[in-house]
Amino acid sequence: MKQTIIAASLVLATVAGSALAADQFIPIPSYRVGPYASGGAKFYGGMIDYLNYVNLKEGGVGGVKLTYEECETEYKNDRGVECYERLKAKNGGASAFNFMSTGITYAVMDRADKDKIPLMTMGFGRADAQDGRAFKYTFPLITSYWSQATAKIQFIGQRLGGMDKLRGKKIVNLYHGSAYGKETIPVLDAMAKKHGFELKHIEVPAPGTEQQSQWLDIRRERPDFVVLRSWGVMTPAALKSAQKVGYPREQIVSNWWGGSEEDAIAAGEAAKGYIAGSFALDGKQFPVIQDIEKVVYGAGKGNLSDKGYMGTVNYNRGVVSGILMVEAIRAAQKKYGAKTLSGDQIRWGMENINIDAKRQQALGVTDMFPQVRTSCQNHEGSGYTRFMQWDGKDWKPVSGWIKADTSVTLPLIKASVEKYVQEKGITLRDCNAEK
Amino acid sequence: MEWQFFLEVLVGGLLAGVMYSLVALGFVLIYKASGVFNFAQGAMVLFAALSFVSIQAMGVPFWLALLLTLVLMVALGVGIERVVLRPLVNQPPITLFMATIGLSFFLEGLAQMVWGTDVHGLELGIADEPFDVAGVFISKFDLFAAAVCGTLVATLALFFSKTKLGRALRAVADDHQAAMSVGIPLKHIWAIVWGVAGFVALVAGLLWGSRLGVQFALTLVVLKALPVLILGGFTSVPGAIVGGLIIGAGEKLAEVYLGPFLSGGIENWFPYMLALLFLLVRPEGLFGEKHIERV
Amino acid sequence: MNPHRKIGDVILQAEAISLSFGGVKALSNISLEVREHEILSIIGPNGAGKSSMLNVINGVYHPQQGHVVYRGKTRERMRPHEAARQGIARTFQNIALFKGMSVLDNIMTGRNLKMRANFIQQALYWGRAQREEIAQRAYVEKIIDFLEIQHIRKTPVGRLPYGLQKRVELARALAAEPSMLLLDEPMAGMNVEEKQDMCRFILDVNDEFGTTIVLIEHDMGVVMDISDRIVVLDYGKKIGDGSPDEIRVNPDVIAAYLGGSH
Amino acid sequence: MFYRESGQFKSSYAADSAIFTIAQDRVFIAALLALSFVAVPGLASDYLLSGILIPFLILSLAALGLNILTGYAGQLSLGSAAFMAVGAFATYNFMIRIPGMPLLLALFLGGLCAALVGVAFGLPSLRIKGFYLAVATLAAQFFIEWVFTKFSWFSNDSSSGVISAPAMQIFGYPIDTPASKYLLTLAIVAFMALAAKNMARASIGRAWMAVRDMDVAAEVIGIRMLRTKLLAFAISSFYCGVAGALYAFVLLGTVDAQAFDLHRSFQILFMIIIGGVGSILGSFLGAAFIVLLPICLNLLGQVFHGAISTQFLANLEMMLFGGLIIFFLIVEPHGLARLWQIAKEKLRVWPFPH
Repeated sequence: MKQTIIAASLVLATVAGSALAADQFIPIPSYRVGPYASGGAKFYGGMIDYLNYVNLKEGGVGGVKLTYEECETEYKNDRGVECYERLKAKNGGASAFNFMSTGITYAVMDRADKDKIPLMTMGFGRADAQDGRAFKYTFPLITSYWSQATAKIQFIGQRLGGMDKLRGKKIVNLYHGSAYGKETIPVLDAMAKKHGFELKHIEVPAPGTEQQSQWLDIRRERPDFVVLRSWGVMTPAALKSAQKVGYPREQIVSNWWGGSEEDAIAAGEAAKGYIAGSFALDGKQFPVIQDIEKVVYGAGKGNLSDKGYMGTVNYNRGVVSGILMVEAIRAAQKKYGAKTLSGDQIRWGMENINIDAKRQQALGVTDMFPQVRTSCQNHEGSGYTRFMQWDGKDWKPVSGWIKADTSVTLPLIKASVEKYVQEKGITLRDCNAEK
Repeated sequence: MEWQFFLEVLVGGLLAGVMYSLVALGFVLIYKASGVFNFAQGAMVLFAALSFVSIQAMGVPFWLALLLTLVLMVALGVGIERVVLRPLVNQPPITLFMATIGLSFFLEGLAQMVWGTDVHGLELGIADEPFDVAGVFISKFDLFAAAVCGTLVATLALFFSKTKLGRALRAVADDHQAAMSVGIPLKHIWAIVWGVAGFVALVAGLLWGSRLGVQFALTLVVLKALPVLILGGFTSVPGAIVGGLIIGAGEKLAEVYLGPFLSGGIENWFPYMLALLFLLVRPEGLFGEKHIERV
Repeated sequence: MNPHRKIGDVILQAEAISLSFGGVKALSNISLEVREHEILSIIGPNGAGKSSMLNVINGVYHPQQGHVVYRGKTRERMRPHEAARQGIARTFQNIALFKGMSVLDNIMTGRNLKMRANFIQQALYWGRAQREEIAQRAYVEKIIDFLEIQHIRKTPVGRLPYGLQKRVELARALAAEPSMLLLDEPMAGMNVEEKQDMCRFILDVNDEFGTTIVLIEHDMGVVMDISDRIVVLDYGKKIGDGSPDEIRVNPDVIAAYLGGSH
Repeated sequence: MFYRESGQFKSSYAADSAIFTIAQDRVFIAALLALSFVAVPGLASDYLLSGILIPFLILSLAALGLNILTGYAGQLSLGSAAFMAVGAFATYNFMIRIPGMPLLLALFLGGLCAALVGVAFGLPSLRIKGFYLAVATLAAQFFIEWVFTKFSWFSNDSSSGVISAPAMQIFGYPIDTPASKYLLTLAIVAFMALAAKNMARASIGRAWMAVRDMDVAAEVIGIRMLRTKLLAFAISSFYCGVAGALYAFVLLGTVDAQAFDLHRSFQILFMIIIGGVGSILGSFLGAAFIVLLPICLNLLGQVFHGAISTQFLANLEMMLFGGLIIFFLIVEPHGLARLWQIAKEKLRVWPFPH
């Protein structure tokens, strides 16, 4: 055993030796094998491509080159923790982690607090973490699960022709039988109460390969809409089962984990008409994607194994993650200067991201994702979700950006934060004092 | 309406059960002939489905792709027998079981390295619109799957009873020593069994692949086959079929009628509990032979 | 010849035992008695039901009809470990040693009944557990000396030759300090020299510890030599019961043996 | 030449039945303990402590638990992770629901709860054997996972079912740095490993092995099947339960039922088969192999950073992992512990093998 540890540390040493000074290090805890590899490879491909793009195009951020190192998490919590520990202090210290996994994020939250390294949980993770006073180092950027859930109901309202039309309607929440799946139950309950629709929660046991009985139940209930909170193989299985019982896919609305090409492709014909939310649109029409293709792939430095994946939902999400990371570094550099910054300084940057319409224009991302403006208290910075429909080949937007119903989410966040603060025995930050 | 719904759940469950049987069948074939609990069956299902869609994506027509995949799967089965299991012959069952777990990692890595991690759709040309029989909806696809499974079992049964090779296989299953002593080359037989298991994996891969999409999660269908195995017995082909039907119908009915009292989502553990309770009454499984211990 | 002559009362009575497996009759209506301190042999052709009889006596099989009375107590559906607790030990026709363990550990399992320390004391190897372990080890060493297997003490039993395995199995049974010992073909597959050793051990056990012995054996010479009494089974039926001299002249036995083999 | 027992004579049965009968072994183990208790916490980096050593120790403990059940008592189980979950959730609830509950007591009680559940799911083992039993233990795996996901009482009604571990302290000394967490884990694991070794060489261990090797013969010499098997389930689950609680509290700092899914059960089974079924040392070697191998492969892959596509490397890692498992089984089906033993025997006679 000792020999193996020595061998491991030797390898560690050689890898660490390749780092250069005066860089900004961005850890990439990717997953390229296992059940979620298909999305993970594209997401992290997009993120790495954007970092390389910034390096190639501008020579880094403010002259500080961006470096990165990958670590395979396989979407497993223990591997994620190992990757966090491996990368956190490397090459001058990690800027911020984006694990793309709720489980891993939960597992490293305490560590990140202690190490003062921000965690990007763009679109996922703890919804109450948008309160930066309690969760100093966690950033559910753009949209949290709760925000998305309220957006889903608002979207259904739009489809019905107004929120008042929801009254008396019936909606089924079909959720993955896991911590992730249960996360939105309280928000949906609150929305049901507010808008007077009937809500029924039906659980699909994980992993969700078998949903016959749930869909037979749905057919018997005859709901006006099915709100899908799915994950991995559960999405295509749901669509196939819906087809089997003759439930129209146009009335199924999923969150963004069920809204990538692979989710829909796997269901084949059965996916046509199906609707999913997203915080980043797909497609190659955005100038930033086209420029990455020209600059990064032109130089032969693209990360994707197949360039054809550019513009897929997951790839674009990865690019967005890269953009937010770089914008946070930019903001932090404005305050602390153009040098290698610490995790805590990046945290400040992440609390001061400001991507307004003008900045979106400059970045070439207009309409690709909503405007983002974070603060010490607001770690979400947006709360907008957009809905897309699968036409059999591509996702087509079928709504504008819908803002979260904060009248529902904020009280829930407040209650949850209070409980967290009490359990952990911490005090809230005073954001006014920090300004 | 209520009895219609009951029938729908029942029929749906039975047909889902057939799909479970299909996976369980692969286990039974190998266990029967060589006493190996082949955990890599799930990986083989993934490998088969992924190979098929990837070959098809190259523009190869359906039947040719099917044939090529079949050749590939049989070659894979034979190769596994030669490289992995032959050196481990005479090892305790748990070691062989472990080797097949190692094998499943290897195959999962290999499949994704060669064919990529992409999720593929797989259409077998059966539009899965429901079929209305006196108000009871029956899935066309599931009927088709049941027909395929029935044909497969019938073919295997014919193969086992009518061909010389099949009879040799049965002899091996009954008694390795006896089979050897009458001059049946055991190694060839095992290679053939693994080849046949590869073929069964292909059929299961195609049907499950078109149900869930061809993706890594296909390996998870194994979990649905295991309770079928304990219920039906590791060595019985009819056991795998009847076990599948009982498990399929049982879990659906339980989810719909028992689930609400237990707040739902019981489908994961219910089949295992059902099988467990059954085993307590009949430890040798549905069609297993009663084992008398002689001392 | 057998110098030890203190045969006592009947301690075990099997009364009208019938046993069958799925329609195949293994034993039909068999009664026999075992007396304290005697050496009783059960003989008969293969498939006569000899092993089944031993299995009935120590509770491995439960007869469909009839019952066993041991030291005045009638028992119904007794488990083998209860028989062990009452002082009945045995060896098996096909060696039933614990293959993954050493000779010493195998014999030590025979002492398990004598150990009283609970698992927590054992986990801490503390107090009673430690004292017991050492005390029982001392007893086991006596048996090891008695059976002359000192040199293989730490060897895994799987590596031993057949004859030695049989001897270790006897050692394990003896370690339990049984008052009745059931031996199922203890000399099968042995050469003459090994058989002589084994005979000597059996007689010594009977002599020194006064252990009652019920023996199944095919070697007629051995059986006639060491037995006090002999019971003959054929096709699950008892066809003879008496002293070696009586059995030698029993016409049914002669018919069964001579008719069977010639 | 250095590893010899010549000249070392045992003069009592106590000395002969000691755990380490050879002086060099005793020196080696003392040095290893000194190294791990004194040198490692001072010298090792945070990464080595919390990224490698703590998970290694915790999983070793779980492997030890499964080895008691599968390796010693011969009952194949695929539900170890479920018993880990019981330990984790029970410890959590003892901690938050009973004010002032000492950490070690909570861990112990958590293990006890796991033991009770283990006994309940061990009952079928009296009738079912081998792979049938293994698949039946999956019932425990799925049922327990479902209970913890479904009933939010266990996770203190947290909306997501994820619980965050409260701060830990022992006798007023806070356990919050990697070094202190490591020492806590090490102390518990070392103590429990010693206890396991003691049980394995005492009458209970012999009873387990007897049941494993030949159950009929075991019963005939007076071993009570019910008691012996259920005790194996109880103690094994206790070990798994404590390991689960440590996993949740020390390693992750949070628990959700998914951390203890079927994959974890399999992972632990791999450990004992690779390390050595029925060997205390094997549990550690197996855990080291399974924890370190993917990390080493991943790190080795980094050397080729940029040269080969990461996608390719990641899949190659998986193939190598599977391939190495098969390779080891073919080379030494009895696990790393046996290899170690063979090496030691060779070393005894080295350099004069005749």
